[in-house]
Amino acid sequence: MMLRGYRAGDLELLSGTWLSGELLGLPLPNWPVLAEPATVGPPSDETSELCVAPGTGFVRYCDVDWVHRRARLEIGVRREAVDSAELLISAAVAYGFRTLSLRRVYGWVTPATHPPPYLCERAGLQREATIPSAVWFDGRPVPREIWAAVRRD
Amino acid sequence: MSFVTLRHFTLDDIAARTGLLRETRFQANLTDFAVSTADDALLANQRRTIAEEHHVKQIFTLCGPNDETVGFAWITTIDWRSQSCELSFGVLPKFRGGFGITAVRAALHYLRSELNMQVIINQVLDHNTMLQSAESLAAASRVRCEFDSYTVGQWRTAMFWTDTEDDARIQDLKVAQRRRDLAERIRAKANQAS
Amino acid sequence: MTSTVLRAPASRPATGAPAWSARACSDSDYDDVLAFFSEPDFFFRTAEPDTRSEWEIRKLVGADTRLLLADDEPAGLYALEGFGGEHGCHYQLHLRLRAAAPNAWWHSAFEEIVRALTWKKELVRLAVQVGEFDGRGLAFARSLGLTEEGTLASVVRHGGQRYGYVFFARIWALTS
Amino acid sequence: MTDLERLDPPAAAAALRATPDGARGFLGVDPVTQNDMAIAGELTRLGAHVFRRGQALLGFVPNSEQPRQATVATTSADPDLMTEFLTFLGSYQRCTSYVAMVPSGSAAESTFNGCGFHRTGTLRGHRYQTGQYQDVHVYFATVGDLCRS
Repeated sequence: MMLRGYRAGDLELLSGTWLSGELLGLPLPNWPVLAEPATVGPPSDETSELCVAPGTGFVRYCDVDWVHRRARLEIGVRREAVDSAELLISAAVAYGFRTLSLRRVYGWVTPATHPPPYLCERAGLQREATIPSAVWFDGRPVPREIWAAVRRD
Repeated sequence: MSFVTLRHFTLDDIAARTGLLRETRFQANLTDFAVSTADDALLANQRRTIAEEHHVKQIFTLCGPNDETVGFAWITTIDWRSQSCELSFGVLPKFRGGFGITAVRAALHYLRSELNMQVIINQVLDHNTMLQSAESLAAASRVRCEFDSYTVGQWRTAMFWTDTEDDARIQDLKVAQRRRDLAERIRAKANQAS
Repeated sequence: MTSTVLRAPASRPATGAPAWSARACSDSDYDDVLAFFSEPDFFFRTAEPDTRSEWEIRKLVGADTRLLLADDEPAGLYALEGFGGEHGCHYQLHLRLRAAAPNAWWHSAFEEIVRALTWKKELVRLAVQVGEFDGRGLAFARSLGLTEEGTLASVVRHGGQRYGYVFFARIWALTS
Repeated sequence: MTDLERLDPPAAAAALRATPDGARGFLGVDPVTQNDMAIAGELTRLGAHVFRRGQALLGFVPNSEQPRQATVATTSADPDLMTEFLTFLGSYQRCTSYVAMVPSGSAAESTFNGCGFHRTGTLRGHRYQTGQYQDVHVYFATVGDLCRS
């Protein structure tokens, strides 16, 4: 899957009905009609890097730390492109390691959103930690997991 | 060879570094822009570097054994993604001759073990043999740029080379080997004496 | 001093060369500029052009870059960056044409840029740095007969590998 | 817990730098690789609050996705001091749970174990320091887990 640099014309890819900050930003069912969609700001400085897969979604590396060679990864997938989510997350990890030459890519996964379990594993991510009541979701605090891929070199 | 440590450059260090930037030997060797730059501009530049430019430029103060300032080091052309940067430094006049090599080694060690840099770019103007003889400079340099700059009345040729990880390992091995040889000689002398 | 005195080129550009013109990049030019950077080898001040986002491209272009037009069609970018003190007359040239531009255009663009620069300013040293991964850039620099001053090894990553930058320059005889 | 002195970001940065080695990784900042202005900027960006109590520094960052939870840090190995700080957060921030990101092998591990936190995971090679990548352990406690000081 080809990732390319963000252009102003890609703005509408940056918002959708996924849980904000999530590693696997998949559109969630029964999003309250009056609830704001999650939105991600366009890239504007060195603290984050964002690339786009046209028609599918975006991959975003936030809290990029060049000393520790790590970044927190978020992806956002369009409703029509959910079946490309696996390609997008794998492309995101590969881009982080190969082009940004990061050593570690990690992110939040919220089990209460029922993400497909194999998606992260297939992209080389492993669960490292669980933090109870770490995010408010659908009326209550729910646990959040930290998944990560570490480059073997 | 005395011990040199690095700490971050602060507002209180600006006066000492400004003095160095204005010192003729320094200007001949690195750059003489300071001559034509007013005090407040030099002050403002260095303040901005401390406050806002961590991503593109960082300055460090080199301290001698009892923490007195012996000079400054700074990194520019920082490519965080490629883990490479250019290292420049200047030793204060009264400390020249004693601290050069140790200061470079302390700076290189810090860049690798704390800032996670892997490739360090060195630039020296060819007449500047403060640290290395002309021969070793010629041997180390990989790029030779004629008419690179005109400082204190002369055209200068700039020499560039990079220190990579394995250069560092080789360097460390050499230092370790010299220590072992030294220890060996001391032991041998001690055995003769006893 | 190994300088070759640059003869003023013929007044009419060599045959096959387009009519060159240039202007600062205005907002209306940015669609073309962004299109350039979507080409994977448009190495203009970056080793990873096609994944740079819009804000970063605007920063790379900055105020000193000019849009090059061939027969009024956007063809590439160039910038002349002063190095060291003004009295050193040392400039670094960043020149990039889009992939579709014929190789010959690089030559005539370079000649016109130098002619414009030396029209109003003394030039002593003009430097060009090309990544070892940039086949097209290396071919252009070598075909110009610039002096190859060496390679600064392993300083940049591209496509997961480490490469060096090759330094080229041309020196002008001191006239003043 | 009245003698907690609140430090604004510049003062916090200076205090962290003055702490002998206790401050590397405190709420994610590092006085060795960041100068005071960079630390103050980072603390502000995080929305962090830093306090001084005697020689010790204590800090917290509210979890914007779940404000009843805070990430906490300390430069002291004294668990009772941390327990007092968490009680303070309970009453002034209505915190009901706490998270700590503790570099593997650092003194703070015993502090958090000592006041009722338990480890819920390890971030592999999360930090680079003195030439090596080191793991960071994730510690967690609810207000109920805290030992009665």
